[in-house]
Amino acid sequence: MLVENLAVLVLAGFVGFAVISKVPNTLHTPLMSGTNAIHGIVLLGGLIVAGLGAEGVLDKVLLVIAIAFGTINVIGGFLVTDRMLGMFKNGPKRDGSAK
Amino acid sequence: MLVENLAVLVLAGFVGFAVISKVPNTLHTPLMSGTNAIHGIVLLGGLIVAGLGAEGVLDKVLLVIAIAFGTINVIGGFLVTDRMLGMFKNGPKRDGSAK
Amino acid sequence: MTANTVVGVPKESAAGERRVALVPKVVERLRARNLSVVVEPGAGLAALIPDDAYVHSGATLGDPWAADVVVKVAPPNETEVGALRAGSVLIGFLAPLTDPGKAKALRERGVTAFAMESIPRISRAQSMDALSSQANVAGYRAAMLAAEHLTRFFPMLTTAAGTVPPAKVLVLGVGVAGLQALATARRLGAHTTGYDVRPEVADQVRSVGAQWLDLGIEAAGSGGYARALTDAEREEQQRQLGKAITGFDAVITTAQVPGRTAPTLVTAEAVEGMRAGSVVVDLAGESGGNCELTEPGEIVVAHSVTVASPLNLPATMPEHASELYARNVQALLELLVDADGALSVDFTDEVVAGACVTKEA
Amino acid sequence: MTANTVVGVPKESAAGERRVALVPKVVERLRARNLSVVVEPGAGLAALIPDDAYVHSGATLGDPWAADVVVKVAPPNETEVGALRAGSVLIGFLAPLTDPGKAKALRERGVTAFAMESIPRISRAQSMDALSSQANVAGYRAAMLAAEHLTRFFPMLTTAAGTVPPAKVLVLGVGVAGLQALATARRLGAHTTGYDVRPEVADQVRSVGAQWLDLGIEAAGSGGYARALTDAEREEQQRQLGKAITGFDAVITTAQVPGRTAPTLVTAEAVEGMRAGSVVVDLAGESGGNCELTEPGEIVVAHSVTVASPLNLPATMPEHASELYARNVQALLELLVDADGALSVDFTDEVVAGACVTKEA
Amino acid sequence: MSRETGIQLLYIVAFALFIYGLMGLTGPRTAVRGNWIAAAGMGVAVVATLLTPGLGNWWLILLGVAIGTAVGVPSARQVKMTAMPQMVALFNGVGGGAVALIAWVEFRESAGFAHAPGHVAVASLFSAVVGSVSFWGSLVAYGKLQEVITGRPVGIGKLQQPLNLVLLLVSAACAGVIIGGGDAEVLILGLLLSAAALGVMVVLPIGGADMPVVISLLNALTGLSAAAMGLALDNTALIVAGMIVGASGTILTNLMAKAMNRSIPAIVAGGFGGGGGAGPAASGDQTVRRTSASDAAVQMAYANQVIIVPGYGMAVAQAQHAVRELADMLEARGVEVYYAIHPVAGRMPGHMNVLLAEADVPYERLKEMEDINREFSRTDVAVVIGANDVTNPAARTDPSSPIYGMPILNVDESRSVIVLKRGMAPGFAGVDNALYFDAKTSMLFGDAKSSVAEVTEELKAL
Amino acid sequence: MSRETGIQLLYIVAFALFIYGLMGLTGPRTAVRGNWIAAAGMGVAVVATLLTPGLGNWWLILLGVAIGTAVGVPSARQVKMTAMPQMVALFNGVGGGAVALIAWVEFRESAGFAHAPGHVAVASLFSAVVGSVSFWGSLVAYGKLQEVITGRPVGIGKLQQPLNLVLLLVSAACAGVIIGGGDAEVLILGLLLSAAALGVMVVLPIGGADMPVVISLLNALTGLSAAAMGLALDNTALIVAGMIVGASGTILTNLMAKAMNRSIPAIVAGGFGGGGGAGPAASGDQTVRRTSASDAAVQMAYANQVIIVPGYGMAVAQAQHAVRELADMLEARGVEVYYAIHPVAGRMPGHMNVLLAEADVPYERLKEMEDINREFSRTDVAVVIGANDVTNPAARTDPSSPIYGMPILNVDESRSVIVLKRGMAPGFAGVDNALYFDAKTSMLFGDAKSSVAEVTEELKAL
Ligand SMILES: NC(=O)c1ccc[n+]([C@@H]2O[C@H](COP(=O)([O-])OP(=O)(O)OC[C@H]3O[C@@H](n4cnc5c(N)ncnc54)[C@H](OP(=O)(O)O)[C@@H]3O)[C@@H](O)[C@H]2O)c1
Ligand SMILES: NC(=O)c1ccc[n+]([C@@H]2O[C@H](COP(=O)([O-])OP(=O)(O)OC[C@H]3O[C@@H](n4cnc5c(N)ncnc54)[C@H](OP(=O)(O)O)[C@@H]3O)[C@@H](O)[C@H]2O)c1
Ligand SMILES: NC(=O)c1ccc[n+]([C@@H]2O[C@H](COP(=O)([O-])OP(=O)(O)OC[C@H]3O[C@@H](n4cnc5c(N)ncnc54)[C@H](O)[C@@H]3O)[C@@H](O)[C@H]2O)c1
Ligand SMILES: NC(=O)c1ccc[n+]([C@@H]2O[C@H](COP(=O)([O-])OP(=O)(O)OC[C@H]3O[C@@H](n4cnc5c(N)ncnc54)[C@H](O)[C@@H]3O)[C@@H](O)[C@H]2O)c1
Repeated sequence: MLVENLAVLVLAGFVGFAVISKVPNTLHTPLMSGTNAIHGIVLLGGLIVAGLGAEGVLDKVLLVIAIAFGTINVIGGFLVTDRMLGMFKNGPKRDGSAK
Repeated sequence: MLVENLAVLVLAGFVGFAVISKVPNTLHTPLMSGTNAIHGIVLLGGLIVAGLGAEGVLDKVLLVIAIAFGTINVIGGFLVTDRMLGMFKNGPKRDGSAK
Repeated sequence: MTANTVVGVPKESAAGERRVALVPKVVERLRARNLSVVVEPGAGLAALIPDDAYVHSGATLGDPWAADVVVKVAPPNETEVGALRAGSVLIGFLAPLTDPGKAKALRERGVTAFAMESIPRISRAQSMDALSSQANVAGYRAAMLAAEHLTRFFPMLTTAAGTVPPAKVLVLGVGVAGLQALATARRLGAHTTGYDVRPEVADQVRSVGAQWLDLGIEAAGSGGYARALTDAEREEQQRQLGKAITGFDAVITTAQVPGRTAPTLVTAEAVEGMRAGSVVVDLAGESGGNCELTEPGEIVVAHSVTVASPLNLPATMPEHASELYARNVQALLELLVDADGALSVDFTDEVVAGACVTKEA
Repeated sequence: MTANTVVGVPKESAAGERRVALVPKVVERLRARNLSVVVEPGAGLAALIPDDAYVHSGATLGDPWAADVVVKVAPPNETEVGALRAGSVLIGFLAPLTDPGKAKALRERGVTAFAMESIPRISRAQSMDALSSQANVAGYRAAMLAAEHLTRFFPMLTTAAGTVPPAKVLVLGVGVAGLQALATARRLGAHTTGYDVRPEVADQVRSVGAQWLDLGIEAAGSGGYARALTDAEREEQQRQLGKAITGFDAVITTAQVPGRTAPTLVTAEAVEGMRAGSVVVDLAGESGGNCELTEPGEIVVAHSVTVASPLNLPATMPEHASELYARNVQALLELLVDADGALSVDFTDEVVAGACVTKEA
Repeated sequence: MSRETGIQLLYIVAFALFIYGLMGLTGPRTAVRGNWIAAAGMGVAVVATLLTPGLGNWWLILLGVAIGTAVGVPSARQVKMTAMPQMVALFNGVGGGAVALIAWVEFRESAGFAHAPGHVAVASLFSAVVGSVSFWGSLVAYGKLQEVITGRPVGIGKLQQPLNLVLLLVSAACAGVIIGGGDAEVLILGLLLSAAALGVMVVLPIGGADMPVVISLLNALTGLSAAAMGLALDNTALIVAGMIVGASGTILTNLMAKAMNRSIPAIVAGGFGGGGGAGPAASGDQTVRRTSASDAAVQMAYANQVIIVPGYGMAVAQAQHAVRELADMLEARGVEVYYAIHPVAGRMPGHMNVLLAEADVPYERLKEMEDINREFSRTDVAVVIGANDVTNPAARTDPSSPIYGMPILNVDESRSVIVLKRGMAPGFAGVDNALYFDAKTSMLFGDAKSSVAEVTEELKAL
Repeated sequence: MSRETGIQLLYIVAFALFIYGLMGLTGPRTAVRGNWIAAAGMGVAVVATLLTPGLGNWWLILLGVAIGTAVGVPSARQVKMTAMPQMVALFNGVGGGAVALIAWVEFRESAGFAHAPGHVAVASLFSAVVGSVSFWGSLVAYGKLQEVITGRPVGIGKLQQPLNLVLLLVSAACAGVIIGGGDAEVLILGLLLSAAALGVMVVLPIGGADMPVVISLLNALTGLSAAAMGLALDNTALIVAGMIVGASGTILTNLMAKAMNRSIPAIVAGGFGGGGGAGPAASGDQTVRRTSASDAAVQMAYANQVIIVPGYGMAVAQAQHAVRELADMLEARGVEVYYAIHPVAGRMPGHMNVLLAEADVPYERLKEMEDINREFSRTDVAVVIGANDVTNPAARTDPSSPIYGMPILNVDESRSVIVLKRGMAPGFAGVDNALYFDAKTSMLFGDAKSSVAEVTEELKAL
């Protein structure tokens, strides 16, 4: 199981590496924001740990915070990225007309 | 197990896709030859099936052929690719001197 | 014919003719082909080539008229025809189409004469094509002349004292000279436009960065030349050109149809329509001119427009014009002699046959 | 001073002066500034500007000498000084450094005179800088002149009759005129090189695609001008230039030091070293010339080298030269009048103070 | 198909969507769509997780999600454009915080990973350390950018590095003891706190100008911690997503650092100053904004109208052909391009005309000063190529300046200005140019010819 | 760490090497190294497999490997460069064959996959079908290229498509019955044979010119079959390697088809002809070789000396600035570039000089005919840009030609020639140019200006 997961890990690393090869500087910030939103996936960890049983009050409180954090990361991340990218759309409005 | 393998499969597909994005035409043939050599990995299948027990004579014969085929694919593939790429090396001999 | 043919280079006698038929560099090459060269003292002076330079390159100074082959630039005058030895060979511009009398005189004198302008314009003979080489010089000089007489700048200049727009230059008749004029004017920064009746010229005009003026009249003739226009076509052309010309600062005309008087492209009315200070340079003066107001060889100012019709522009740049002409002559000479330098003329050769205007009987 | 100042434009009287101090376009602008303009009949003719054009732009024809402000190009001759109204203003080139007598005569006449050449060369006054605008014309014409007198092509041309190498052009003294000469020669296809004693010029020379000839002599003066060289420097310069010049087909010289005779850069010996058919164009003729063989205003041929020293090149392109000059004059005039068009001269203004050579007592 | 298998398949779908979305994010054309594709992937992943058999504590989950949504949506919606970077830092930080908290809870629930396989403990503790560093580091970064904390580097000098090392060793030691069997809560708390201190200590000494790189680095770290958590929880979606972010984030950090002429080790070592990416010769305390060829390219590519202002520097660099090529490329994209020719640009009358004619620029594109000055306010980008004095607003505003009174090109009226020159040297008149310190001006330093060529190349890649 | 785990880790190392090697293969600089890195990965994978606990039948394995080596090494070493493509086809074919054979053996050993999980049977049978198609298809491709079989399309017309469909259905049906529980050997044989017939039938109707695309497609298929086998055998290395080849091979096939102006469906449908990528107007039966901008770029980039031969077409296209830029780029890479100026190139004396001077080409780079003609034999690439008559060897060899006797530029003496023109139209003299049909000439069709620009762009990407 661990080994299979390692295979997945390595492959995912290559994917990340191969995808971001050369991006224009202007996209650096939105791209950072986008990847930031993706690692909001930690929310899943919160869900699983909480869903499969958290007993103590402290644990519950911590988990609620963790889940809230994760949610903020996910939702906020995608929204902010979208807004950033919106700025680009204003520019190339005549994009269709250009060749 | 199957599902983990599927994850690996999908990721590997993305890697293949992301790596070969834009290659000069001149490298098409060596690249084809190189990937050709890589799928010579089927040799492993032959080794496993043979090594973990083949009983009938026919099976044995078939497996020897399969292993031979796989070996030809691997060795021939890499050698031919190297020879093809050798043709490129003749050209850029002054590459060091260029900026 | 004797081995080691002697080539004579006389001093040109025509007024304003500063060219010379051979230059020292070419003399050297002819010497290497086993030809002797006799140069009349002072032959190169007008082209600023001292006699020394000829001697240095292996020529001797002496009487060129006694030579086996006499090479000239301008057609020989009567005295010169008389000076030619019977049985000798003459090479030069001979104006066979416009001055047939000359050919007759030469024939009577017993001279074999080759006219540079009659060399067929085929690929193989391009190195002998003196019409092209001299038209090229003329085109360059024509553009310079237009720039000189224009009271305005050719290039656009944005300066603290205001912006000067680029001059608009129109070339009518875009053969070799016209193309070079377009290219030179554009180099100087002018906004250039070309016009011709041969439709294939459109691409050539664009190929020197100029615009093509399309009047919808096509009149391609044979051999890459234009044909004469019909009366109706001519009228239509003049009318349309008259309108178009108004907008230009300089008009350079080079339109010619071999053996005919030049077509009138720029009417007096059209000149009147031009802005004061504009210029017309008419290269077709020799055959009557493309402009109604042209007085061949003169510079006239009418309605504040300068109409210049220089007659022998190549002669105003004698050194290179002579050098290019000499190379043309050399190429022809090499066709006429064998490896030992003896004359051996093959009259079945397309080029030789085309160039020959009279043959020793 | 009365409102609606009248500006008078006389016909230029100097020999060969084809420029005129105001052109119709500028007359219009002055009219918009509430100035009246009186033009002497025929004032624009030499520049091919008909009287009609002036009238059309709002000027009246009449006696310009009665005007409040008289604008000229060349310095007034004695008669003209006499024709000036006492208390009037004169604007034009007045040669204050080389002809101080003129200023005296004007002062005696009671005229306030502004010399175009004395306007300080500061950023704000660039639009009045007639030295620059006319030097620009001169540089352009100088390059054309060199091309005209050279017996060779400027551009490189590979043709069926052989290849012609590009002409090599050297410009000595690279101020405004020199830079424009370099740029124009290069446009025509020449291989260009520049030389000056001010080291900052090296970059400027390169900025018009020319090469920099470095002789290691630096002599930057004040105000962007060069200082005069010491004797030792001069000798060294002449020696080195003499060697360098040999390789050039055309040399254009523009070296000047304000208020002094022009330095000799091209010795007779250097000219002798040049190839036959080469050209020297000396723009410093007015202050004695940069070439030892220069005869100001003349074209001399020595050792088969043409040495031309045109005296008033801008006048050879009268229309644009006048237009640019008129714009300079307009900018100065606008500084001298108030919004109503009344004269209101602020002698504390740096530009006004600099330009003023005499003031009505 | 079992429910488990179904969940796993959904996870595969989810990460495939992440990757596909991320591919989209690397190009300006597909970025918006890419972002939403990735978001869809996230939706799939969350749904899949909620399908996990035996999931309980729903009110807990709901509460967390509700709080998160309530906080996240409005803050993302309302944040000002200029405050985006610190927002990203904050979002990244809470992500790291979540990881750290989850690891903590896991520790508590499993009695110090008593019965879990070794790799689970290692992975969990790794995620705890990295998550905590990320959380606190991001908070500091946020504070700096929001100017709650000073933007200038704050450090303790030479002791910084040893201190950081000690903090790292403390957390590693805690982890070691836990893996070795320790289950005292103080261990995990010690680990989290020392990691927190480390995060603060590493980021504090870094100047505000370098913050974007730091945030990107912390982002990559949070990704890695997510991947580690995935290993601990045996969750493919977490592994893949975390690792992709870890890998791509690392590359991205590198690219960003390179674009800013910084090296990551140098940044992390805290050697850099607080100036906002100051130019080579910021005059006085004013700072100029540098830009890169690729940013300049994007700016021009998405403009409606670009005005090129050539000057003496273009002539010196003989960049006229390169400039023409750039303009052609822009025009091919539908951008309107004009050349503003100042009457005294260069060093001789008509200097720019001669050069631009040589490069065959059509006459119609050349505009005189009076005509073009009306256009600047309608122009998205003014590209000043080796011009200086002719764009200097001091000519309008400063009567003491030697160029006062000279008419100039009003480039400062355009929406943004990119200035190409080699350094901060003055022009012919020898005076400083306030234009360079204008907020909407960015400088692309270098020889004009090579800078223009670089921009052109970047344009082609867009 | 158990041996199993060790093996798995080695597999991970192996495919990481494959991927890393493949990344290298995509650039000319790193390709050779990339190939050997991938080969090293293969070595690791083989070693890992041989470590599998309980592996036996060593002599069988040894025999197979020995035979394979004995056959593979010499054939790879000795094959002529020109026969490389068919060699690749052959190697690909045997790979596919191996897969098919293994699936067959597995069928026999497991009594028709009686006790294996469903997905193992599915994957195995898929690999069997694809492997068989690949094997036989590759053999046909080999035969066509080696000219054992005719290069021209061989087909049965309209019935082709239905027949292929029937064959596909037959193998699918066999597979279905096997999965449903069938274990008769005839089933697997039927499957293999119908797949074999399918492979033959699909490739036979395709013309020789399209073979490279077909081989690439079969290559991708073999990759997929390897991945399927990996699923069946639960072998990560096989899955990853096979899938990478499958995916990258698909993209590559697409790229190749695009470069040749073909569509894959059209090729597979067998609609295309046998001409070797004929130009738009091959005169008579002679064929010309087309090239692409990127190939031209690679050719020039790796040359020592390039001679540019401009002609009237360059003037018409006003491509002088673009040509200058291309030359600059080549020179920056250390390539020696000259311009060969023919005395009558263009339409007026000095036509090329005027244009090249406008583009600011240094005079030293312009060479006259006599000087440059000595250079061609030492030149790697002559780039003919819109010139025609001045390069026509008929001027030397054909006394009946109107240009006979005109001195020409001996471009045909250089090692290779790239001709840029719009089509096959003749020049001023109106005669055909044998240069275009020369084996070492390749044609880049299109307007000279855009072609040159494309080549420049490709050069930058190298
Ligand atoms: N046109 C005329 O007739 C004339 C005549 C004489 C004087 N002037 C004066 O010249 C000035 C002209 O203004 P301008 O704006 O054109 O030029 P400028 O003010 O002189 O500025 C030119 C700028 O270009 C930069 N530069 C130089 N070489 C460069 C290169 N290779 N690459 C990139 N940048 C380079 C320099 O900055 P870096 O060193 O930092 O790169 C410099 O600041 C005015 O002050 C005008 O009054 C004009
Ligand atoms: N130099 C002179 O003084 C002079 C004067 C008159 C005649 N000539 C004659 O002109 C000829 C010159 O030879 P050359 O080799 O320079 O030219 P050429 O033989 O006329 O050939 C030019 C070629 O350029 C191609 N072309 C045209 N436009 C193009 C474009 N936009 N892009 C790409 N290719 C284009 C044409 O083929 P596609 O249409 O297929 O593209 C044509 O085959 C000689 O025969 C010479 O004798 C020369
Ligand atoms: N084959 C070769 O190698 C070769 C060599 C040199 C020239 N040529 C060709 O020969 C041709 C003639 O060149 P040229 O310079 O001797 O020509 P030219 O001097 O006889 O005439 C000049 C131009 O005037 C034009 N013209 C004539 N009548 C006109 C009218 N009514 N209106 C407008 N234009 C009119 C002609 O079309 C021609 O272009 C050109 O096409 C040239 O390309 C071919
Ligand atoms: N500030 C402005 O806006 C402005 C406007 C116009 C001109 N200028 C500057 O004024 C300066 C003078 O220009 P100009 O054209 O009036 O100069 P000029 O006519 O006085 O002199 C011409 C050139 O000759 C050079 N020279 C003098 N002695 C020499 C010698 N012995 N050898 C070689 N060269 C010698 C000078 O350096 C100068 O470059 C230039 O630098 C120009 O850029 C400035």
